[in-house]
Amino acid sequence: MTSVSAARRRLALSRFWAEYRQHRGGMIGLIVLVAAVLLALVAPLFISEDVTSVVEGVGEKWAAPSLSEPFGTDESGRSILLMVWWGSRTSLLIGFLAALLSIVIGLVFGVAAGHFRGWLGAALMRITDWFLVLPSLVTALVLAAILGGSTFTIIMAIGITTWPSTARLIRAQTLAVEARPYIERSKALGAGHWHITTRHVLPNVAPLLLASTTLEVASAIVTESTLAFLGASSNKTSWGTMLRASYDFGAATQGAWWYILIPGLAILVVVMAFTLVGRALEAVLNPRLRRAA
Amino acid sequence: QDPAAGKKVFRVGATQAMDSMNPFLAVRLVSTSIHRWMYGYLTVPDSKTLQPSPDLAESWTTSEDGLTWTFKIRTAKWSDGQPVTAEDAAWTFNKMMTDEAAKTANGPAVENFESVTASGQDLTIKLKAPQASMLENPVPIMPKHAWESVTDMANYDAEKYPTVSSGPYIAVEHKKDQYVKLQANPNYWRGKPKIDELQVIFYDNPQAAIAGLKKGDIDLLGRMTPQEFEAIQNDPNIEAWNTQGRRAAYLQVNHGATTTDDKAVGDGHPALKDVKVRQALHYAIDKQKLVDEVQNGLAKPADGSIVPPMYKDFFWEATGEEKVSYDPAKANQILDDAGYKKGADGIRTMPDGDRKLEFRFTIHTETPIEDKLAEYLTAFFKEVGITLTTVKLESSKFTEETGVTGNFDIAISGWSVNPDPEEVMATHLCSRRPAPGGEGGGTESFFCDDTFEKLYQDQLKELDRPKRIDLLKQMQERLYTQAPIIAIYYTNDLEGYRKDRVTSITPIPEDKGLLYGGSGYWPFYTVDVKATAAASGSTGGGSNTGIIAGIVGAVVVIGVGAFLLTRRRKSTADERE
Amino acid sequence: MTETQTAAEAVATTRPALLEARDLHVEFSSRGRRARAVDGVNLAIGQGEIVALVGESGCGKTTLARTLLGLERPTSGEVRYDGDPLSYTSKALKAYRRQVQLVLQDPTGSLNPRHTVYEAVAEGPRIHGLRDEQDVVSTALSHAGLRPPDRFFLRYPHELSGGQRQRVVIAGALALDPKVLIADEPVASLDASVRGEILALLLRLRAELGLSALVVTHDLGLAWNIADRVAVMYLGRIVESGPVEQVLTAPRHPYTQALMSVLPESPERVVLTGEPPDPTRIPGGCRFHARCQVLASGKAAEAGVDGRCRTQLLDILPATAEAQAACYYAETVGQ
Amino acid sequence: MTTPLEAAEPAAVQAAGPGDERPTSRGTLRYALSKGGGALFSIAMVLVGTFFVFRLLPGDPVRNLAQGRNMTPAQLDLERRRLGLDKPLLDQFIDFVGDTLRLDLGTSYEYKRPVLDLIGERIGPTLLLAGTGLVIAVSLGIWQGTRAGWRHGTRFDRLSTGASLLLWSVPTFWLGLLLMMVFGVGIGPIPGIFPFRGIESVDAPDGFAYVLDVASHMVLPCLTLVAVVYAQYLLVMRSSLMEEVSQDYVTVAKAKGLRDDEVRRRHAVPNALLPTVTLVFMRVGFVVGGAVTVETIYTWPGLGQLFYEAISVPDFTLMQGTFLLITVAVIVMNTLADVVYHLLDPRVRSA
Amino acid sequence: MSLLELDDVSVTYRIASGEVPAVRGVSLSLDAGAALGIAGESGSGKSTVAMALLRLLPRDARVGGRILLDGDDVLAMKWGRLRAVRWAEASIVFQGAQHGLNPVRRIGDQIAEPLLVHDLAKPDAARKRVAELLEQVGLPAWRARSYPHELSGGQRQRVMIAMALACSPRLIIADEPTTALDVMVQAQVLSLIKELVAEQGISLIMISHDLSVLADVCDQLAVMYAGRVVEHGPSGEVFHEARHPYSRALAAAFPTVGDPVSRMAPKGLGGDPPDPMHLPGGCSFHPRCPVVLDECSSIDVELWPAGDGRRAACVRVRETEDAS
Ligand SMILES: Nc1ncnc2c1ncn2[C@@H]1O[C@H](COP(=O)(O)OP(=O)(O)OP(=O)(O)O)[C@@H](O)[C@H]1O
Ligand SMILES: Nc1ncnc2c1ncn2[C@@H]1O[C@H](COP(=O)(O)OP(=O)(O)OP(=O)(O)O)[C@@H](O)[C@H]1O
Ligand SMILES: [Mg+2]
Ligand SMILES: [Mg+2]
Repeated sequence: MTSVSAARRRLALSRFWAEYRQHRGGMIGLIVLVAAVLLALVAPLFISEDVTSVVEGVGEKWAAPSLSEPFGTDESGRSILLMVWWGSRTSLLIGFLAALLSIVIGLVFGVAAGHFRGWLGAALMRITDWFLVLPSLVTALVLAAILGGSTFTIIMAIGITTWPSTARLIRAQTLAVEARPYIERSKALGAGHWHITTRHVLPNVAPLLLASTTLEVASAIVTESTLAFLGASSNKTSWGTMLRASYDFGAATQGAWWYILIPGLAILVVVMAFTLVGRALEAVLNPRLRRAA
Repeated sequence: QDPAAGKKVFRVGATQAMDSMNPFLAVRLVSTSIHRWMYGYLTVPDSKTLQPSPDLAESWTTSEDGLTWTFKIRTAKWSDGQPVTAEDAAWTFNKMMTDEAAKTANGPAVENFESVTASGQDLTIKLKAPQASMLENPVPIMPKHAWESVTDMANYDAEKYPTVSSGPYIAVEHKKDQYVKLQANPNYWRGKPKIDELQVIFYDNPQAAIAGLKKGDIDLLGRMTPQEFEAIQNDPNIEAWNTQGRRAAYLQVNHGATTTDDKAVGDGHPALKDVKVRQALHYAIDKQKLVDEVQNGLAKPADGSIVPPMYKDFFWEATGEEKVSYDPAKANQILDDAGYKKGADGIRTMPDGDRKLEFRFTIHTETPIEDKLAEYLTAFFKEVGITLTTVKLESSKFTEETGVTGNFDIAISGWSVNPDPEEVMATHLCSRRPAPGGEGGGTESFFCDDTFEKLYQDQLKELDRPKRIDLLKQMQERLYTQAPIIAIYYTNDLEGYRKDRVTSITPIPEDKGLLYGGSGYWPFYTVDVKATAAASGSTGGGSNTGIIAGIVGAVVVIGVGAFLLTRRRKSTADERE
Repeated sequence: MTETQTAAEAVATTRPALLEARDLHVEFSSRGRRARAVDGVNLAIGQGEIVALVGESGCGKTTLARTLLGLERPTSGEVRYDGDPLSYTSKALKAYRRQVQLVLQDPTGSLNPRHTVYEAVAEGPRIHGLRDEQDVVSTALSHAGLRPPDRFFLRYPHELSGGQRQRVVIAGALALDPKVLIADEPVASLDASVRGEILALLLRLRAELGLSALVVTHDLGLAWNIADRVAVMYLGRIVESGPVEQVLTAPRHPYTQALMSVLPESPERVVLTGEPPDPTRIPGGCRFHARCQVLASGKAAEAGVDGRCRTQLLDILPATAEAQAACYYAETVGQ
Repeated sequence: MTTPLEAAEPAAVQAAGPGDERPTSRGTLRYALSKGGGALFSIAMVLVGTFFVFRLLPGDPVRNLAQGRNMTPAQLDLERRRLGLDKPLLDQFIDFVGDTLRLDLGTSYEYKRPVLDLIGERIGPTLLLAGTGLVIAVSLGIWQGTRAGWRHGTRFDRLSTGASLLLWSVPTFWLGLLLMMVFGVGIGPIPGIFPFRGIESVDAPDGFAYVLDVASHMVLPCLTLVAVVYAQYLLVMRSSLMEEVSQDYVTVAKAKGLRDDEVRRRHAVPNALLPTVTLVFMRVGFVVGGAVTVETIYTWPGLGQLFYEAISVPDFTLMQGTFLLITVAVIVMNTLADVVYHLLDPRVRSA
Repeated sequence: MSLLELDDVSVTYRIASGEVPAVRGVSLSLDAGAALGIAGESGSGKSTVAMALLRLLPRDARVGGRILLDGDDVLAMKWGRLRAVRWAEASIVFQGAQHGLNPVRRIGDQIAEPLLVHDLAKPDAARKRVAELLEQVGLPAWRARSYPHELSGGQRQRVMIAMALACSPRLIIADEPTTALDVMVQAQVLSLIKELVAEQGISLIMISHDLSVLADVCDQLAVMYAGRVVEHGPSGEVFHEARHPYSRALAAAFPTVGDPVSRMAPKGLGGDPPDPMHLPGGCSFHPRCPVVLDECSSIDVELWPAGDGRRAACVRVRETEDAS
């Protein structure tokens, strides 16, 4: 019977896929996203951290894009192409981890706030609301400034400032699920909190969570770059720190447009891809939106 | 209608804004510079030799024991017409000696003062101990009559215009974080400057400042990084000004940090206590490469110590045997001989144990150049079997760890040296080490060396300049050989100004000297610029672009309106379900 | 109360009450006011008995049903099962819920759209850790009329018709082998054509498994279709109860009479006026007096009970099987 | 860009706000009071949070204050006493709260001036920039969102949604830099006509010309801010309107014989606007974030720049003061938005 | 001539996974002042027919056939004309009163809106008319200032009816006006509708799945199954002696209280409702039909005459009629 249910699951998946495929933006985004993640993953097979090392940078400084150096070089003669490639690892890593953190906190708070009525839920909601109104970039900046700008703190700062919106989303969804009669039925069958949250609520919020995660990753990547640009990050090479460097070393006044444009475009393309995928997922998975669309 | 028409206006860009117009409080470089242009000091560095020369103090005498100094204050006028007297100077110093808040900016300058008195134009300063650098006093003399009434110095912002000044310029307007406008002081004792107005315009964003210079929004910009300098180097309208600078960059090595009671503090690597290791490190650094790659060639590799070559008198350079030049083989040799054996992984270990030679290199956050430096040093040290990992600290933390708690191995450091090197030398005295309670004294190296101490004490008392110079050079030599610090290069002073606007400007020192980055007001006193033509040039640009922007705005509004109208009409026409 | 007892009634009275509500009160605070949703109810369901609970919207039917299931805690009074008062520790509740099961109005909503039929039916056995899950599920499904059961195992709710879904819900309840089924408007959201099928199923379950049931509804036709006894509820209280034949053919309480009269086939229509009942504002006297057509027409005054109707609180009806009505007028005129 | 999620999230979920279980259950005054109480609680939490977070600071506050200058132990002690740092933590906290309530936000390490004064000087330009930006962004976003949502799937919809998604994905600072390069400095044939430093020229003229001067300085920063912010308003309005369009009352309105644009103007848009506008104001925090970046790039003498300076020095009292102010302002705005929404929407307003 | 005539009307929804033939060739007519009831289970296409009458279907619905309102083809009308027809000549009371009212506008304004839109009254007059209308549906005039959420479900449904009456239309389409309402309220609304139709001579199309309700209010009944009308005739006859097995099942679903036949004997119809995308061949009812014949799975049924003014789509009907 398990094989049959696996087949059912496959069928559901293929149905989902068929619907997802209708979203052109989502497909484009997915292709870009998969390509970006794959490239980041395989980068160590082709290049190493050395591409970001100024000591190894042997090329001409400030070289404009050419055949040999398609994206030009930076102030130390390092290849922008290779740096963007290597930097994608940091940017994506921070994006994913920060989103993960945000999602995990958001999920726990959201589900708990939605599931437990009474003072516990109300208190959790208050906390969420409180975090929600905090201006996130400003708070992240303060946190990064106070805790220092290591990769870990940047992830923390982004995660801590972005989870409330996830929590609200999850809570709204949890409330919606818990208002469904099958929860009542489940209770009448003798189910406890754990059974209800894990068997009914979680599977129901999971798809939304997926959509929300992709959007979170996108926003985390942008936030990381902004923090790096505002000098709150002392990370290894990421797209944000590259832009910061282009700014520090005066790429604009040097006329080195490629140094500003390429990492920025990398952010733009990847973030856009995540956003498109997230929106497409949401459109497919969120019946409310599906009805409207 | 253009208020600037026909006037000679000189606009200086600054990438820092004024922290305070009150000289007792202001510490930022831009503020002290502007105060230099506004107020008289006892002395001013000579425009040719940089030796102290008369400013408000016309002449001075010293008692035998070097403890009593008498300055004769020049007959001059404050910009409001009141005479400048010794009373003003005495008030200024006494204020600083009695009011904690007034010490904020230049407290140490009066630390050694016993008493300051005035009679007529004579100012008498009694010292607690001899002090050869007495003539380098960094305190602007403030007008007693205008400042006497200030009671709460800590919260006085001195935003009263025009200011009462005795220097070449009077501040007439200050828009916070935007600009300061200074006007030529007609009462200045050397005579009114050639220009009418001096504007200091602040940029948060150095790139914007460079763009402003290129565009002609400002006429001069100093303190550029090598990369910024490269950006203006080939601009036909800009004179790129590249001279030897005041700054020495060096590595601070934790050779066993101690407090003033000689107790060890911090967690420095034990290997660094060995002068051999420090010397080996010195041999392992390719300073020329650092200059080329990190400073884009716009610096001079350091073969001396902390006094840069710009100060010809005081500059000391190692020669012969003593000179350490890049030689990794020799570095390896020294380490091998001293018993630091390489392990299987190529990393050396301590002779008497298995602790590896793995050092931390502490730099500041947000200083891209230091990042680069760190990468090169890591590569250099790897050659001699030493691992270096970079630690980035935010500035106050940095100061604490490298100056008080001693939690570092090697740290980046640097000092902009004044014409008299006494202060920078003092940063390596025993007494500057942190007190046992953890209070810092401002040491730059935790150095505590008897020879060095003695030389310092001697030079304090030595009022004969050539002899004193010799003593100071010996101190530099000591620092060089003991290597508590390792000087790596002297950065050039990089500036640029608009050739098409500035007709003449004299650097300080006059021979290949500095402009904005220099000491004293000389370049800004001597500068001459073309008069602004009516409604032209970039000064008028504001209103021009204003009109353009206004027109653009109107067009946009009309466009949007028209678009909306047509849409409305269309939507009524093709109405659907 | 001199009528002869029907067969069913005779059985009912001799049977001991399996599930019983004793002087049950349930209150909510809503808009800062107290809503007495259930305001003193005595109700007993005997072994193998089907009781219909009818009344208009908001009168507290669902609340009563939920309280009987232990999903809501009474403010006062108690629920007794098999003679013992219900304990609200989570362990006791869990055990209790093997005995008493719930079927809701909306079968579509009662099934998690992500669970297959098998999972939906197996949920109860899994929670209670029953063995031979698959057997249990198969049996429950066939009892609920979904045969052969394994054909339905892997279907998702959206692949079933409304009637089939309600059968799955019922099967889910049966899987725990309960003694009592509480069905809250079990057919209200179903199509008219499948309604009869589900009701027939309930009757069959009683016959085959000896199941007792409380069916909550506002449809008197339904009560007529399947119930042994009917209880009419108004504003948190049961105002009339008794064997279906007796109550529905000769209603004694004016409220029951009004409910009967709005059935399409009834000759004369009594449409009650006035505000719909509000449990935060329960009037004094007889709680129905403000809308009572008997009082309004002056018949109560003729019988001389109008004063009592307006001011004097009525006693709570006891949980007996005989026909009874909480009405001064009915008392007076009926005797 | 901070949280792209918001716009994608159905507006109604958000708009219902906290306590959305039974929104109809309280009177407006009660609601406002409870909201106000909630805001006070939030502000109290901000105070507590700020106090403790800023106690996590690396290093010794007095030494930070000295900024590496040479101070004798006696001086340091004196300073410590002056700042009350020798007292126990609880007393310090009480002092901190008391001072803050008296609007004494301390003295800036860097400027040696009361933080409140510094903030006072900077608040005007920020209000000007953020206010103008917000007005433009909101009107643009709502207008385009309406058009796109009403006729979703059309080319206008695809274009504007695409453009807004693109702008949404752009890091603010990067856009600012590009705009500065292109329209400030000038690139190729494009002349750099717009000033990109500060709020006014150094030799600003008087009168109307001054207004024009400031306006011209506002063009680039405003453009940057608007470009990044308006996208989310567009998306929110779009989805909110799409939600309304599928409601039955819209069909009823059509059945009543209303013209298409009457249905839109009279029914759909006002209903969609309510949650959207509230959401817009609930998201002021986002605008504030944008303002920090934009002000930094364009040397705009506002709060954002002050905050950035405080961070980069770092000047912790200034940072703490600006952070407190910004946060409290955002909380107050949120609460106002909540209450105004409550007033405007009869659904949640109690009879 | 009849007021409304539906001639072979069909509606197909296009959705991602294909086409849904929701209505398949419905022909009906309604005389002025008459009341027609449409019954049928969920998904049988009742609402779709109602919406098609005023061309209110969403864009992805394709409508075929002719809908003549006073001889004018609604499907071919110009927009201006259609707008004039909407509400002024035919108005709709929708299924679910909760959502048919704009939640943020006062109900008075909403009732007056069609008057103003169709230029039937100046604002002052409109206000008076609103008061009148509210009175007519049994609500106090001051209720005009209320918002929808301040009213109960029954009151909202009354407002919807008042709104439908605003322009004194000749036809009112009431789509399940009483489902989701309480028994008591249901009775109130039904008697209101009955009264209005009788007094003002308005034609009525009423949709419900409860045959007994329709039989009570309407003169004529049409029973729909899977997008088709399967039985049509005078209401009393259809309800009491339905010719089509489906109609019979529908009628039996609601027992008469007191009728000993139905006591402890609920009646129902087995099988599943049809999926409009995969309709069975032949008579679409044959898989559930209790009296199915072999030919039913292949034969094309249509509405055959079934006695006096009656039609039914059942082979057995044709056979008995043929026989007689
Ligand atoms: N959780 C709750 N909080 C506050 N009030 C409640 C709650 N649940 C029910 N009520 C109120 O109690 C009263 C009885 O509600 P209940 O749901 O039991 O009625 P009902 O008879 O089942 O009505 P319906 O036929 O509409 O289902 C109602 O007025 C309702 O508003
Ligand atoms: N917008 C739509 N898009 C696609 N299919 C639709 C749409 N609206 C209705 N349908 C389908 O058309 C068929 C008829 O629907 P309709 O709403 O007319 O049924 P109904 O008889 O009114 O049912 P109910 O009693 O549930 O209101 C159904 O199968 C339904 O799924
Ligand atoms: Mg209920
Ligand atoms: Mg319908």
